[in-house]
Amino acid sequence: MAGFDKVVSSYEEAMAGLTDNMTVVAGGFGLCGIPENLIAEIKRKGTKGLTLVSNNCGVDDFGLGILLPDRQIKKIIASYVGENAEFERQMMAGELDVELTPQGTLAEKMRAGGAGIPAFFTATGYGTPVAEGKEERQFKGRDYILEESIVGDFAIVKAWKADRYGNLVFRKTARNFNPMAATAGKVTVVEVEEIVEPGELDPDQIHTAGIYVDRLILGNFEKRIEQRTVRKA
Amino acid sequence: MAGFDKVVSSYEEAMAGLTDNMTVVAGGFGLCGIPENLIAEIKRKGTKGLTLVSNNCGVDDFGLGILLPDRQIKKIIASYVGENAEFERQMMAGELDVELTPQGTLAEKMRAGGAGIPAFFTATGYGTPVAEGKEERQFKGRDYILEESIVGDFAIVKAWKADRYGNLVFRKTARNFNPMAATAGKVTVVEVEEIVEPGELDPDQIHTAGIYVDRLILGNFEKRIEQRTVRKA
Amino acid sequence: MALSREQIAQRVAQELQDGYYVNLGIGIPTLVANYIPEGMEVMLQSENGLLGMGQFPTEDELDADLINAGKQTVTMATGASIFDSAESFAMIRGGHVDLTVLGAFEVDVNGNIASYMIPGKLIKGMGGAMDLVAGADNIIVTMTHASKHGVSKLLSNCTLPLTGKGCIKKVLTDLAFIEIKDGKFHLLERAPGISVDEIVKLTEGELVVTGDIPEMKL
Amino acid sequence: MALSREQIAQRVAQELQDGYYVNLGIGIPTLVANYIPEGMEVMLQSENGLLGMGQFPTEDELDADLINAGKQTVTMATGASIFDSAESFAMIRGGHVDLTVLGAFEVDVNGNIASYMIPGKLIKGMGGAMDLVAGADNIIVTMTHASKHGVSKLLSNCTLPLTGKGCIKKVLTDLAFIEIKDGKFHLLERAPGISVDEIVKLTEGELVVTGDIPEMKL
Repeated sequence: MAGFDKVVSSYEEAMAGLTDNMTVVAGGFGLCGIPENLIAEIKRKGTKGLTLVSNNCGVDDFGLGILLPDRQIKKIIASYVGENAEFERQMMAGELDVELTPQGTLAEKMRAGGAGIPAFFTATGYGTPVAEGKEERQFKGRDYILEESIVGDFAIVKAWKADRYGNLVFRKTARNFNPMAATAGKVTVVEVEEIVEPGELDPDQIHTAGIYVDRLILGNFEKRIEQRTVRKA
Repeated sequence: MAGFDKVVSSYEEAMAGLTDNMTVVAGGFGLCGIPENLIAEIKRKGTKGLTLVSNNCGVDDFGLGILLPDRQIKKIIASYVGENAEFERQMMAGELDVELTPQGTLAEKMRAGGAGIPAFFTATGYGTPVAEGKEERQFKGRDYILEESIVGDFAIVKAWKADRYGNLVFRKTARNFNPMAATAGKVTVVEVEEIVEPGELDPDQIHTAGIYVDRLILGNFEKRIEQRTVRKA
Repeated sequence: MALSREQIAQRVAQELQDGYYVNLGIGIPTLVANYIPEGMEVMLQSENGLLGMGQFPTEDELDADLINAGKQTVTMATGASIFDSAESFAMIRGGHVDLTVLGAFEVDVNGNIASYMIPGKLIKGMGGAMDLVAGADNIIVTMTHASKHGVSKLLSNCTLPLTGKGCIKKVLTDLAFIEIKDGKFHLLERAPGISVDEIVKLTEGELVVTGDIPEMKL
Repeated sequence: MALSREQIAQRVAQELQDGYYVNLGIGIPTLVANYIPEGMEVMLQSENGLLGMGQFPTEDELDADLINAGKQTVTMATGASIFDSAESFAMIRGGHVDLTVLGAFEVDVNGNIASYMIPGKLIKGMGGAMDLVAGADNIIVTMTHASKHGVSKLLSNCTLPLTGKGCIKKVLTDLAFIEIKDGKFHLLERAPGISVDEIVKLTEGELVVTGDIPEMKL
């Protein structure tokens, strides 16, 4: 299959071209729906000086947290960064630059980046530390701040199913930031649990169109659960 | 069923509360995916002085065009308004105020209205008549203009299927502006071809969540085709 | 006696209405789900992309792909829908959620709220809290009225970095139900057995007490 | 001889590459789909919300819910996807479409394009054209080089209201293939049998002619 076939056969190939000091936009919320094998490949490559854009930074030994011990992350743009001792140490020691961004603003910055919108106004963060250095303006008597969009050199994404053209379907709350991340990378790399032939996915039910996807790889996933809460049957 | 049941049984009830001089945001592209019976109900009610926000204005005897003979429309915000003789007459006579808006900007204005974003920058329209009176600004060396969002008093929407909670599924290109319109009405009214019970739609495959929908009605649709193009089998 | 966490949740639950879409923050707000009045339907929004959050899963139902904003495994209620984070916050920022309940460190008479950061201590981030307070019209803040050392959390001016400015109108503490308007706290109800004097003593910001203040009914 | 509409489309099709996502405007651009080189895969974006537009339907396939941006009934190609208008223009505005082909009334040496409005005549609107020219890096404008009365459409300055400013780099007319850079037109190719002189005569804006100008191969 030529043309639109996005499938690559190795993680090395999937992350080829990622070099030091690049910006990487990542999908996932906590450990749910994270591109765990693409992250592991970044660790293996040893790429350094990265700016990461992700809602969270994983835990000590899983997710983006595994990039901390070798100091691969220079800066992270995230909304919530608890649950990680090494992260805390590096941040307190000033070794890691953390730009805290409200979760909705972060999602919208990724979407805007992918959609060619350089900046938008939002009420979120007005009058708070988030507003520092940002333009403030009233519309219809309400106060807003101006937020700029984000585009990464790479976007790393976890989807559930894809066809070979890179049309993606996500599953349950593993969707989260993944569809926006997919639009916001100059190179977008996606790992999935299942790859089907073009035409097998219902066109009405595709969450992310293949036009955003540059490379696609079939992975095996641990899918670690961060807060295992159950009730008796 | 209490609480989240959005189903109403008459078109009169569906459009109750619509009064003169209100703003109505409508889904549809050409005659595809238009809320044809909700439009017919507005004609029946005889509501006047309306501002309509819709990509097009129908044709002489179908779609929003049927609101023209009784002069129900004061102003229309649209991207393309051909194919309608009475429209042309009213516009040329200065009886109808037409605000031409690029199609992508129009879609984004509706989305932003529903998403609590009062304004955004876009390159679309920079240096053209659309930019007149709008703020211009450079980001990373490129020129953009500031566009404000739209919220309507009512939004009228056509979906394919819904559950009683107002969770919506659209079909093929009849989706178009409908999902954005659904978010951009203070009161959102949706007509559909089929209503199912809550739980029957796959939560992963719902296009518009019921939270946006105030009223839901089961309709019969003519679905007129504007440009019938076929090939030999 | 001061309200327990469960009792705070119970009182908040009385503010629910049939057909409400509600976002419950982590901690006490989460407990509100246990006190939804019988016969009333409420749909819970979880900002990681789920409308219609159900109860915790059984071992058999456990699914790593289905969590709430607190990263706990959950299930979906009948009629639930799933969406991405941009859409989730479009819903929140656009004011489509009927009621938001969340915790705080401090609130003040101008409706300011501080809830995400204590300078000098570890900074974990605001998550979705800034979006929630900026987007919702109808917010209830749940918190203890004062610290263990008797330092009021209802202030003339918040001392901690703000989560949102001028956005809080209702506060339910372990001692009182308070409305914020015109730059003042207004005492609406007191916890059973708690006197107005006790509340006044533990409220640093200006507190208006008009007429007899009823006890909460739980 | 001046190119026919079909020949213009044929020459544009030579600019396609395997794996390109392409948006074809109404008119001549639509005809490009008929000349996609064999063995090459190209996916057509229709801005009303379809990526992977197929051919016209048979009577049996006819579906009122499936149209293109020209409001014609169409089908879907294998691997197509459907999305809403905001998403469709996110795709376009975000620069994700590889090639856009559209018609125009005028272009000028600064890459300005006028294509949607003739003052005094009926104003139908810009549809998606302003978004397409602002969002795409790679645009080919197809048009006749001059009016029937010999008035050039390749100008020093557009006279009609603009659709976009400084966004056009390639123009294919019935007489020539022209690149726009550094505030000038540059003649790349001429239609078979058309002389450089004829093109110069019908080009009002400054036209750079460097060396021998090859004839187009069709």
